[in-house]
Amino acid sequence: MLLAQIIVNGVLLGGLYGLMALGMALVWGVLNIVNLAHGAFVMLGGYIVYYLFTTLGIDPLAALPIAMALMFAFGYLLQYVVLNQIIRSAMLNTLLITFGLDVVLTYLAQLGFSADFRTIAPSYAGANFGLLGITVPVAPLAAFAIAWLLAGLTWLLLNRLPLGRAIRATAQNLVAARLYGVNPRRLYAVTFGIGAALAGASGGLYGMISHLSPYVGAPLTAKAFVIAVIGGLHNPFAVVASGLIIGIAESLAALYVGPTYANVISFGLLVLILVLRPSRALRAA
Amino acid sequence: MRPRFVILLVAVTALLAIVPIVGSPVMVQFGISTLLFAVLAQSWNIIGGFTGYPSFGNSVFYGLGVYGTAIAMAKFSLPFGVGLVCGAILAMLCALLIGLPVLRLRGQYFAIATLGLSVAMAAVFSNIEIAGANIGLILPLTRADGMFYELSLGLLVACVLCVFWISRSRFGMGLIAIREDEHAAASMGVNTTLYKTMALVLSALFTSIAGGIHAYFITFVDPASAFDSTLNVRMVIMTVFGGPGTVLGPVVGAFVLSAVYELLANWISTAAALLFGVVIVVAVIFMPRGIADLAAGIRRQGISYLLQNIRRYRL
Amino acid sequence: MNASSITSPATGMAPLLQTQDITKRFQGLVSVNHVSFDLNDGEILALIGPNGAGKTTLVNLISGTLPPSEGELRFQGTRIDTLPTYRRARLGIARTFQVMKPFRDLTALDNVATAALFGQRGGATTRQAAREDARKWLDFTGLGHRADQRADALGGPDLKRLELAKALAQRPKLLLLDEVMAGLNAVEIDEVVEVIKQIRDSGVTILIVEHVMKAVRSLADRVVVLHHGELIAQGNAETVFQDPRVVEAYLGKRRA
Amino acid sequence: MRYTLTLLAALPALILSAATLAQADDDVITLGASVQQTGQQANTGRYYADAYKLAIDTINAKGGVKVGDKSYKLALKLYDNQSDVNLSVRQYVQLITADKVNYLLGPFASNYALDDSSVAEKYQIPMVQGGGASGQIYARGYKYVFGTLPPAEDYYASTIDMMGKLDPKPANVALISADDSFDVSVAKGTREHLKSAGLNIVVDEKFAENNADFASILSLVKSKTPDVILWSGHETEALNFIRQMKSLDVNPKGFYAFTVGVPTADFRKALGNDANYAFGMTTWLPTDKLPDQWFGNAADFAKVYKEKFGYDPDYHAASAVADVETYAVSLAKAGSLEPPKVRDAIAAIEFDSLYAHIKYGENGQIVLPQVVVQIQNNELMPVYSTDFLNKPQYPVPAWGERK
Repeated sequence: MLLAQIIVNGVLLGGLYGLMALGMALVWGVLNIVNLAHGAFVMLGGYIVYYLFTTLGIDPLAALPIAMALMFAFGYLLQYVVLNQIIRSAMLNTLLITFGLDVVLTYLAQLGFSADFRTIAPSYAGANFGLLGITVPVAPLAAFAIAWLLAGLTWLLLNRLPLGRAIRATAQNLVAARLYGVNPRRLYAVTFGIGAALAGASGGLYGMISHLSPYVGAPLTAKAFVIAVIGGLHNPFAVVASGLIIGIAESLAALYVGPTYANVISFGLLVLILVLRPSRALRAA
Repeated sequence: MRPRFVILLVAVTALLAIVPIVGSPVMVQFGISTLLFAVLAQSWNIIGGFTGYPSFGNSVFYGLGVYGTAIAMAKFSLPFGVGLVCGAILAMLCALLIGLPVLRLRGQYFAIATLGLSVAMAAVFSNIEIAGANIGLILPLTRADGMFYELSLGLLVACVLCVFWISRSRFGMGLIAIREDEHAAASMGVNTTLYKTMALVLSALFTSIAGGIHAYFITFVDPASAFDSTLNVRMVIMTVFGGPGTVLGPVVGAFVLSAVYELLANWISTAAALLFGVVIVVAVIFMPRGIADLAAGIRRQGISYLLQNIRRYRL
Repeated sequence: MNASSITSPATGMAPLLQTQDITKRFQGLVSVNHVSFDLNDGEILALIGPNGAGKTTLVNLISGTLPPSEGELRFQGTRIDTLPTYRRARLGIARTFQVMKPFRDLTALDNVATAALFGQRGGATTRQAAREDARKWLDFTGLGHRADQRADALGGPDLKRLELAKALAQRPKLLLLDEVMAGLNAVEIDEVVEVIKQIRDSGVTILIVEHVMKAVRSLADRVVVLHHGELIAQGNAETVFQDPRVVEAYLGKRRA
Repeated sequence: MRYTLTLLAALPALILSAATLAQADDDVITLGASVQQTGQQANTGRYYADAYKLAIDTINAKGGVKVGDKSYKLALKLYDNQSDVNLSVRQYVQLITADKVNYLLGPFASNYALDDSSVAEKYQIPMVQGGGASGQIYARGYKYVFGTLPPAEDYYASTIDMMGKLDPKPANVALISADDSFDVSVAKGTREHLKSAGLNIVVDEKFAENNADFASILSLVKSKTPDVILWSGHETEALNFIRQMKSLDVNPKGFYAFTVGVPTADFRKALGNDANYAFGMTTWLPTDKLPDQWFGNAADFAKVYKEKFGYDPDYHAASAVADVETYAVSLAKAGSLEPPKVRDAIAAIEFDSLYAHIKYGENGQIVLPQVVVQIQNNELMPVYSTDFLNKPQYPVPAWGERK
């Protein structure tokens, strides 16, 4: 029974991890930007939902789309105004500039929101129900469902809409993208905006399950990074699924090896996959 | 290299060397940290700048240097010098062992794999008894900041000379060939596996000694500070800021960024982080090839160099 | 159908390179299928065939960029198919890449100087000496006037010349040229043909992969034809071009 | 071009040397500190920054400090270390050598105190710090370092003492701690206290610092049905722990207690009603039973503090005030500004402050009992120190049975 409970915990946690990685994988795969400020986007999304809930009384789940829209606008502008200026320079430079953005956003968040801890706590945040002797918490379950929903929407967007085809073409080749008659600057901005919106959604859910402070971003960036690598950068479902793998692996490791090894397990898994599947690694070279 | 330039470099080094005699303790303090950062950036430059492998495992070598020295001194009461050697050997062995599998990966995948190793290493050290587990290790207090300063300077000089040699040698040309195109390098006769591993081992050597010096200087080590992956991020940033794959770029990058950070922290205090971030963002936009290229570019074409950079790399 | 090893009819000496039943599969797809042929000391052998015939794969197998799935490679009588790429280069096998691989951040001179530092054993050991060698090879390939430009500033034809100069700077015994004439105009092709003849005359054995038939006719001592990974004909140029299977391979390709 | 490079390299050194002009005022005694005003630890660091300021202003308003027959005003030189340990070390050197402060106050957190106190010892300038409790700080034989937080090893001593007097008496304990230096010390001491009290440890787990997920540990705890959970870590983690306890419906039969968070207003606010019933500990409560020479008493202090900074002080702030007051008292006793004399005076003093009765032990660390506290109906209630102060809500009701 304990084992079953642990696996359920891992699956639910993994869904949220997967959602966090979704935006990062999209941006990485299409724009070749490893966005070190991704965790900061998650944090910002969390604060948007927090304030919508506490000041306007909008239910956090209903506030998610609003947060996503705001984060989309934010991401769009950031890419259009700043990141497009350097997008063609070396990969390390995009790493550097997003690191700088992370520092700036974190600082501004402390200025604007203070260093106080916040939680998004609607009445159902701590609720749970029993199922075959397993306790299923409601909020992570919602996060899990929303993760798959958004993965599905992202998949539809990329594979069924003209905009998505243009985005995927851009990932292959910039010249091809022009054939779709879309201005690549806008297209890049839209893609980055979608990435930011997905981060924003996961931030709202994260605030419901965990807590918010200006500093929650960095470890989440690292987590999203790992999952994006394991899941590959091109299939949203694979990204969420690899979130589940990490979630389950960490939960099991926490129980059977010791909680201090949870990180070792996820990163160890990552190194193992990379070394055993060098073909994939070489393709990215 | 022009003789006048050599003389200038020697003069600057000599000036730096007399800082503990003529300068204030604050400058010595700042100097130790900056010189060590320059060593870390320069070491990263060997594997990241010359060879083109963006390592995030250098914080592992740093941590091993810290712990090698700390364990030797705190647990076995060995002298500092022996501790440094222990740390260096530990780090170089580690570079050799992890280098062989991990150096098969390229680009971002190499980066993330090495990041994984650094996280794993921190967890290992926080669980082993001889490393003091999580409680950390305490080293004897020494009132010899001058010595730490001169050691750091000496290490930096050695490191820069080593990189200078690399930049002029067959070995270095091989590393650059690997960075530019690994297949072409191999088909040209470069033993890529050996060269990459050598580069990582050299990088580990200098990084770990810097770690050892810092451990004794700060007198307290624990896993969180020894295997801090943000330290690795700073190595990358300083190198990229200064100019990766150049001999003096990383050193200048480390000096400038440390000075900016320090001055901001002491003058405007709490807004320092904000400005630090802004400086980095602006630097990437206007000088994406680092200070080394900025200096050349400004001389060549004046201020229009900055705008040309944007035109060149924007979408 | 697969010709077995033939000793050189021209000289009677042991061949410089022997490929024996060499095969390469990619996840079930056979790219090179039991190919055997010899390359004699001092000759120019042209490797031709329609697109996708496996020519570049074969070059990759010889240079070591890819490991073979089956078969043997001998260079000067010793097995090399298990040696890593760099060891083969040290023995004296140099190549150019069809998809050019210049060192973009370096000047043309340093590109070639790097090659001079490595390549076959016994070359330059200092950067100074390597640069002197490099200048010589840049002049030889007609790139001397652009020696100090960065490779990423060079255009297509100049990059082809750079590839060639890099390969030559390795002082090879065997030179593998993978479509060095693609994209050149008629005048440039004639220049390159002359250069290749001079290289051969200096004693270098050459395997040339080429689509430009005019060049093949004027250069090749022998021709080997690949189709769908299989060797379908070999011999001197005139004979091979009249071979019905070869005609079919090319015409069939054209019809499709 | 390369000349420019070298000039750039030399520039920071020049700027720094210009920046380090010393200044010394005749009738001012300057206390120096570097604390976390931004970055990861800013949330707790602010207690120190604010309390130092308030204490110094208040002492000055009451006439300052009399040393020998001369009156001095106190001044504060404060740096923000941005939650960067290495920067804090350099800032302490700067405080001593460039800013020429007279004495030092401490940063927040044990790992900072460990490194920064080495600077104090190196330059033989006294440091009184109220932010680091790890025994490691005092295990090095330093002469110039004093601390107003009691040893980490004894944090749970009073809680375990209380467990012996509860009805029904708990028997099985789950011990959960973070893996950093301070919390490992807490866990080590707690294990010994539990053993001598004859209690069983049914779960003993360590979690990684900055961890946000406790689902596995909680599921394990749930399956072992302990009577009590004793938890040691950082505030954000405590917050996550409680939220996940609720969502996974984990209910120890007796109670659950935390080393941090519970006495902090911000923590209670973030959790709302879910904070109720949680046990915690504090070395300090804002009562009028703690008289103070400058503030009147602890309750008055808390009022002034809240008015001035807009949030309630907790033991961090009180401990920081005690650090400043330590200097005020010992300077008067020492009758001299010489650091060694002041150091000896600090080692010998004994006085009542709004924080506690201050007397430093042989190694420099204060010995104080922790008061067990519980959040009852959104209010912080002291429950037990050497005997019950208020009735605890015990046993704690299950999550489902709360209204």
